[in-house]
Amino acid sequence: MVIVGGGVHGLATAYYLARNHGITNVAVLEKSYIGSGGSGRNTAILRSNYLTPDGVRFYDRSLKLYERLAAELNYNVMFSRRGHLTLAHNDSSLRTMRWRAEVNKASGVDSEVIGPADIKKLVPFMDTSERARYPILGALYHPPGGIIRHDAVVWGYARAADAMGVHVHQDTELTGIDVEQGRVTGVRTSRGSIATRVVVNCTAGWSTLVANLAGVRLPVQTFPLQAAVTEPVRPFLDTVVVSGTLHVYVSQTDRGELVFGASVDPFASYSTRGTLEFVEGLAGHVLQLMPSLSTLRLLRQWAGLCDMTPDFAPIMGHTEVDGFLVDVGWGTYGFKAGPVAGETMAECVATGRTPELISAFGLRRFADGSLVGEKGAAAVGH
Amino acid sequence: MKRQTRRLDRQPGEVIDRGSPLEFGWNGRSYPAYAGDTIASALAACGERVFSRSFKYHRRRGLLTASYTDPGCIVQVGDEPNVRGAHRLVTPGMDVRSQDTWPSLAFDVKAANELVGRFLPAGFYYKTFIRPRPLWPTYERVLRRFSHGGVVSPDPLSPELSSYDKRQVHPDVLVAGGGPAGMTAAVAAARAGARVMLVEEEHSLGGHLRWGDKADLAALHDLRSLLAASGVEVLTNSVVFGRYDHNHVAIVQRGLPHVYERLVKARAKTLVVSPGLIERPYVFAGNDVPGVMLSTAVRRLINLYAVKPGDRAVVLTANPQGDAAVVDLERAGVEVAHVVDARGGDDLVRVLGRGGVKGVELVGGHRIECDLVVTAVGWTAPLTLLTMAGTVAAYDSRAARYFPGTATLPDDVLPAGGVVGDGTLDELVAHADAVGREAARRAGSMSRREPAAEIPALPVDAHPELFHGPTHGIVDFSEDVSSRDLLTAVEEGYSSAELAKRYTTATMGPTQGKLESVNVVAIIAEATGRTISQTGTTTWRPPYAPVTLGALAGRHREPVRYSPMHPWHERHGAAPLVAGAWIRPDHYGDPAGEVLAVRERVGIIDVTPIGKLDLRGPDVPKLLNLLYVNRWSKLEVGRVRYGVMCAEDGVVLDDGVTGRLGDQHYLMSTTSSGAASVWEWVESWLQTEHPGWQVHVTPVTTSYASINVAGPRSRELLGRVVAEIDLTPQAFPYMHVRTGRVAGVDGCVLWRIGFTGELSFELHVPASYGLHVWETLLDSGNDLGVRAFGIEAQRILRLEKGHLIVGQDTDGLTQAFSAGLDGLIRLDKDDFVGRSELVWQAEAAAESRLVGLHPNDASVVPEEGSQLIEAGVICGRVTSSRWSPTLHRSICLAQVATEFAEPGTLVTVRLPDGRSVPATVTEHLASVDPEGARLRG
Amino acid sequence: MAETGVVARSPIAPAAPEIILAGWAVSARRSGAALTVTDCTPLTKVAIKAAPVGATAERLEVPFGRVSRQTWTLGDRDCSVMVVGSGPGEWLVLGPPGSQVSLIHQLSALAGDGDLVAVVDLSHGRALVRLTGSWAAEVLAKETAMDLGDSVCPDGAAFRSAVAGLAADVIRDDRDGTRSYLVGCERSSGQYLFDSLLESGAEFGIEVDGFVPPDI
Amino acid sequence: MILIPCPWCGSRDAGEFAYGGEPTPRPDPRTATREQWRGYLYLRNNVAGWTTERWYHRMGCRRYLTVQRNTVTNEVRQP
Ligand SMILES: Cc1cc2nc3c(=O)[nH]c(=O)nc-3n(C[C@H](O)[C@H](O)[C@H](O)COP(=O)(O)OP(=O)(O)OC[C@H]3O[C@@H](n4cnc5c(N)ncnc54)[C@H](O)[C@@H]3O)c2cc1C
Ligand SMILES: NC(=O)c1ccc[n+]([C@@H]2O[C@H](COP(=O)([O-])OP(=O)(O)OC[C@H]3O[C@@H](n4cnc5c(N)ncnc54)[C@H](O)[C@@H]3O)[C@@H](O)[C@H]2O)c1
Ligand SMILES: Cc1cc2nc3c(=O)[nH]c(=O)nc-3n(C[C@H](O)[C@H](O)[C@H](O)COP(=O)(O)O)c2cc1C
Ligand SMILES: [Zn+2]
Repeated sequence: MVIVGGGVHGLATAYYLARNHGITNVAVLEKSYIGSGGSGRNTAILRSNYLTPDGVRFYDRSLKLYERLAAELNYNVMFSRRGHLTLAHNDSSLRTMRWRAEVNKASGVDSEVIGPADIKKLVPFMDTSERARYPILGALYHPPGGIIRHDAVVWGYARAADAMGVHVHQDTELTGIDVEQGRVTGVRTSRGSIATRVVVNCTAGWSTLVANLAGVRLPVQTFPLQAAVTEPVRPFLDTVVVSGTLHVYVSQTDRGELVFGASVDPFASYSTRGTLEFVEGLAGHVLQLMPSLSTLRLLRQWAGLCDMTPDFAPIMGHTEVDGFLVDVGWGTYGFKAGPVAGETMAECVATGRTPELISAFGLRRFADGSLVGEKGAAAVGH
Repeated sequence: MKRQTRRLDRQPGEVIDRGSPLEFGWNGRSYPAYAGDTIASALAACGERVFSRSFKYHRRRGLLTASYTDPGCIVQVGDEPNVRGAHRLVTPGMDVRSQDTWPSLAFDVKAANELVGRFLPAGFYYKTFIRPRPLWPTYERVLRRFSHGGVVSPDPLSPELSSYDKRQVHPDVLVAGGGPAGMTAAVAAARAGARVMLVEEEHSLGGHLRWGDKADLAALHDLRSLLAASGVEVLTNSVVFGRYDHNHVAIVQRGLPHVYERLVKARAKTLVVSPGLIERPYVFAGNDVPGVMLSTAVRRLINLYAVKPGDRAVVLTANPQGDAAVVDLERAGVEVAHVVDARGGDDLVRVLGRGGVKGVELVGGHRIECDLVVTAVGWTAPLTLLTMAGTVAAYDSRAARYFPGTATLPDDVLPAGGVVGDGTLDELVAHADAVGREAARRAGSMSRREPAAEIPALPVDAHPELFHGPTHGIVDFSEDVSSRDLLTAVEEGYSSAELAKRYTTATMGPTQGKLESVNVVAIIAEATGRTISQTGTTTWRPPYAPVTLGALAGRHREPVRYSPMHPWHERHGAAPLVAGAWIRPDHYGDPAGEVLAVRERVGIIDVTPIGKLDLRGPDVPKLLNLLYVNRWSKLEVGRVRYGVMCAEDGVVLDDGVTGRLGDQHYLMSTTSSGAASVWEWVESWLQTEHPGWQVHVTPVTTSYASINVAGPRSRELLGRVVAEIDLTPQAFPYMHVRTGRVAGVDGCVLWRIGFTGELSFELHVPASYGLHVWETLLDSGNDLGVRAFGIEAQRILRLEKGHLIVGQDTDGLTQAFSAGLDGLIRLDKDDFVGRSELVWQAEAAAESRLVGLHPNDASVVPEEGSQLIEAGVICGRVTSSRWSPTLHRSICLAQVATEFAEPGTLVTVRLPDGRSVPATVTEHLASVDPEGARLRG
Repeated sequence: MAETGVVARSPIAPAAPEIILAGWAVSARRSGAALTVTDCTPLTKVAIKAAPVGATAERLEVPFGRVSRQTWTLGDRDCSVMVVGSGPGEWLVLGPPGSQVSLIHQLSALAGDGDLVAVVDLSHGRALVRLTGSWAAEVLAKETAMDLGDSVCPDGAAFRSAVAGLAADVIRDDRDGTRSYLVGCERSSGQYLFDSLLESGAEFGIEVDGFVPPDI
Repeated sequence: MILIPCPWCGSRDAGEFAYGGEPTPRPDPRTATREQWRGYLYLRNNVAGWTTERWYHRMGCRRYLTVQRNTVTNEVRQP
């Protein structure tokens, strides 16, 4: 079978197909280098404090898989459990934080709403004063959240899959999908054709282009999401901090640089060039949270492509074309889902059945009008 | 105090001002300097050679390039971390410290890392600390202590360090780089009539001419005079850090009197990119030992700063620049012990010495004692701005460097100078002159008939491909990545440039490839048996030079909005509530008292942020019918009606009342947060779906101060300030609108509505008189017990009344039936926005509903967001909850699964502290006056 | 209620000393600085909407993006009035304080036949600030991305764009050959706009100059 | 910041506009099937290349306008 996309989703799917189901006759096609998509560009935040019980269960499973991934792959993916703070600057986001905390607790996930004094203890640089333009009223604190070495995850899965016999083809672009009588029969690539009855689309920002090759339309729009790092400074920020109102999130890596992210660009595009207004807005917002960082220098900015769905939830499983499966719609939040998506997609491919854990995420839900409820917390992100 | 033992006699091109001596601090000791010195030149003049410790191994580092990109002299200046010591000018009293060295620069305990250096190869961390698993967090904590860089402090910065601003400019031609090429292009463009801005990163113009010979200095003098007469706006100590789409060019300007740094954003018609070339270090053993410098570094030190860089030098040269360095060194009195001419195949093997150069070993084992090793092995073209504009870097093996592939550049970007070729100064100037004229022509500032300037091709000199010697050395100085690390990466399969970069972190440090990227690619190419072209490069990305968050942010300001009554609120101790851009009174100290005042007497609240749209035209009813779920065709003049808007997916978008003021004149109100979006919503339906409809929409939200007068005595109060309007229930019933004079102010709109559930009147007063009317109401109602109430009291009042708040009691997926709006929705209308989905929702029956909820224990107020849980499954949540001062009990609204929505159903609320409490679904959403007798009174 | 006590207030707090002129509380401060900022909110502002091309547009004679100074008879006085082409099919008429009733009357009469015209008094809905001095463009260049150069924005030009993050109407209206701009925004953000201009003008020595009616 | 050519105001910073995306024709609500309606709600072409889209000049003339933009290069042109 063929998996399109050498990001964490494609590679994890290949890995679990081999490991859990003994299926190794798998080709992963990657048009560039592995991790060149969102998987190599994301801010590597892991958490499971979602809003819907479906979401919480799903991401919690992923976090559990991540926690033991290094040992399993024999590759240190440097999962760093830092604690994750989502700030609330107004009472409506505080209400959503409470809502999330309670749903999390009901599912056994550690989350709690904390006040400004506790926030200040966790992040001494934070301006928790009332005179801030957007005063901090509280935060959702999620101790299990953290960051990971994203590239290491990609490489670890690729090495392990490769060791079990999976073929990872870099610099190989999928250019066509042959469908006969509603069924996949093969694919064409920039380096030749492959006969196959199963194609799994794991191409995130490019997923509609690949789906179009199979004649499948996806409710996905591609938006750039930008990120940036500063020069390194001595450690001062342990926690991952997210502010939905200010559209910014920040963490400090073990190397000492701050990694920043924000919300997607204001208009759809396939450009990863990055914009000036992004870094301007980002800096303004970071300084509202931590005013004494004015002299810190931004070192690099970049962008990745995000496959946004109408309900901020992924699309996973079978499509109307037999043998054409999708694992897309990961938007701005899919890195953390890599392991569980790989595990469930592998099961889906291997058994032909849709695992319970992803039953809410089927493509049919849009035509059926049963969207996933994560949109309720849409402002919160990543 | 230290002495300037290595300061040379006056040099012809020196930039220091010997008439202005000063002192500054280095690691707590006082050092002399001259104005014009950089931190690095001043320290070097006093004989200092070590300025920092390296990233991984904490090896001592000295000057390498003596320019902004120097990785060896990154220092802490006061509260500012990571200052480029070879660029920043010293100022009197400046407090400079080396970064990240403990206990001192000379004795750094972390240098122990160097001893275990062989244990820190590429990918070290990925391969270790895996088992036993729980150890990684411990190692990580240790590792983080070894991270690099300066320190930031949580304390507020000094005022000088915290003032930034922005400026937007519109030059016809923007020139990035003020060497001979840039200066010439700028002059040529200006002479052709263009508005020109020239930006130079260094503190003065001239590029490499500044540290050149007599002829260079003479040429520079001429260029400066031409420029001075040209009307070009020149920014020095400023760097172009990005060229974004549509020629939006970002510059950070420093050294200004009023602000620390300024972000200059240029919308350039054409951009000339003339950044010159950056000299490339050579990779061989010991190439990072203090005392190993590039030829441009020694030339800069001698010619610009009159600093003698060493006493005895060995020079490796492959080009005229290296030869010129030999001449400069000799003139400065440095003994040139040996010149290794790479053009003849000679090479250096290794540097001897650890903390400083003690000698070099040549091919064949021959050793020479020296304290300075100079290399001149070639150039890197800084292509960031050009690749941002779309060019693909093309490697030319004959010249041993990359060039911009000009075919891929857009018309509005033109390269000039060293990035595109070599040649004599005259050739360079002729080329840049043509580029400047062409840039002006393309900017449209020349007459249209002017033909395109013929841009002569610059010659490209042959240069040997020299990247590394016979030994391994440091490739990325800021990241401490060696050529051996790159080989390891390739061996382990990380063999593309992009993967090897990420695996080793080469090019990921503060120099971002400006010094090391060509060497990285060359070494990978060699290791993989590919050519450099086949290997490709890593991606150049902005910013070209690091830029402070302060400069990017500018002055931190975001629009705020105040109501006309704001001064009163402030005077009366209102607790501010930030609601989007609005700053509103949350309460005046006693929300429960404010509630009771409304229930028992009369209160007034400032509701100015409520969105208001003035709608005029014959087709307004069609518009209302389309946008609201209820029916609007028969609204009579003088009446108002409540309406709810849905999106096309049936999700509740906004609500409000709309009143008919005249035959073709309506006033629509929206939620406060929906004011802007509803206006756009209305315009979009009018402009894109129904352009033929005759409606004019004018937003008048802040034209009016809006005041809600609520409570059983509100009529009485209003009666005292209204003259011509008959307020009796018969003349002015519930859900009607009147216009007239209030407190002497004409043009007021009054509507009788009741969000609070009380008899109430909403006044919309021409905003300039808002404060007057507000104060008049309070004065006139003193004896009635009138009181101002805030948002919090209003929230309680509306909750008692069971009125929903869109976005709180509904969320991003709540369709209208789930919001309990059954009575309002008119599916029998032909069409309205969202109707189709609501038809289907009605057929399927809503999955959840909004209900009233009373905890059985009246004293428990479950926090908003608390979940309803039955048999371990979540079946709803509390959307609103408060203590009701009116009923002396807790009251809630909740979204619950339809099977639990029947009045009287007992549900379980899980409180945040883990307790479960029973609660009962109430008959109505309203807990107070469900029949509405009070508000109709 | 004693109606004499009715005073109109701008959203911009008047710099001391405060006096009442033409029914408005304004600043009595006078500045001779080379760069000044004045709260002109008391001016009457009436918006007209009509078809971008049509009888009304023809009668108003001012195209979008341009300003015309005219003398209109309001009540029994000849008054200086500024007609601004503020949008496609949208005009803003500025008149002396308190002239809205007659302005609305005149403008309604101007409506072309068959044209749906809306005349809306925005006097209290908009804040209006004047920035005068040779550095005025430099100050505005900190706040707006618009090209303020003479070729794009000469005297008598008007545009609507983002200024200090607000949607603002900008009118270039030089005074005796000195650069001057009128900047209008939603009333509620008036103080914010005023403060922004003061801050941005600080390096040029900006000062507050009080409003003197009927100054237009 | 890219520039959006407003037919009324000229080229302006994209930040002055609200992005409206690909316009999708509204099906006749009386006859549309669920499938069609939800296609209208959720499906876009998401082209990598030239596309036609709607923008609203929020900070300027307050007009909805149509622009062609290349979603890869961000070049824009009037339709
Ligand atoms: C800046 C940024 C920050 C983010 N932050 C976070 C975060 O903190 N936490 C989080 O959980 N998520 C985050 N995300 C989202 C996350 O990165 C993605 O959801 C995730 O990486 C998707 O992984 P993937 O494997 O599905 O896709 P990708 O990693 O994008 O891989 C898709 C691959 O498909 C390849 N491809 C495309 N078309 C073809 C073709 N025709 N033939 C062959 N190959 C093809 C591409 O080259 C690409 O490598 C962020 C994203 C970005 C851009
Ligand atoms: N660079 C040298 O040391 C050197 C030495 C001898 C001869 N040459 C020759 O001289 C010619 C180079 O002349 P030139 O005018 O092209 O280059 P230059 O090196 O003389 O001047 C380029 C200037 O651009 C500045 N600059 C670079 N990037 C910038 C940015 N993003 N923003 C602001 N300023 C920036 C640099 O500080 C430098 O002053 C070439 O032909 C080269 O072979 C160069
Ligand atoms: C979590 C994270 C941390 C990063 N840290 C750095 C860094 O310290 N230095 C650096 O140059 N780039 C850093 N990058 C950015 C990468 O160099 C690169 O820009 C990004 O992967 C996108 O690839 P591209 O720029 O090649 O398109 C980081 C990226 C991520 C995702
Ligand atoms: Zn416009």
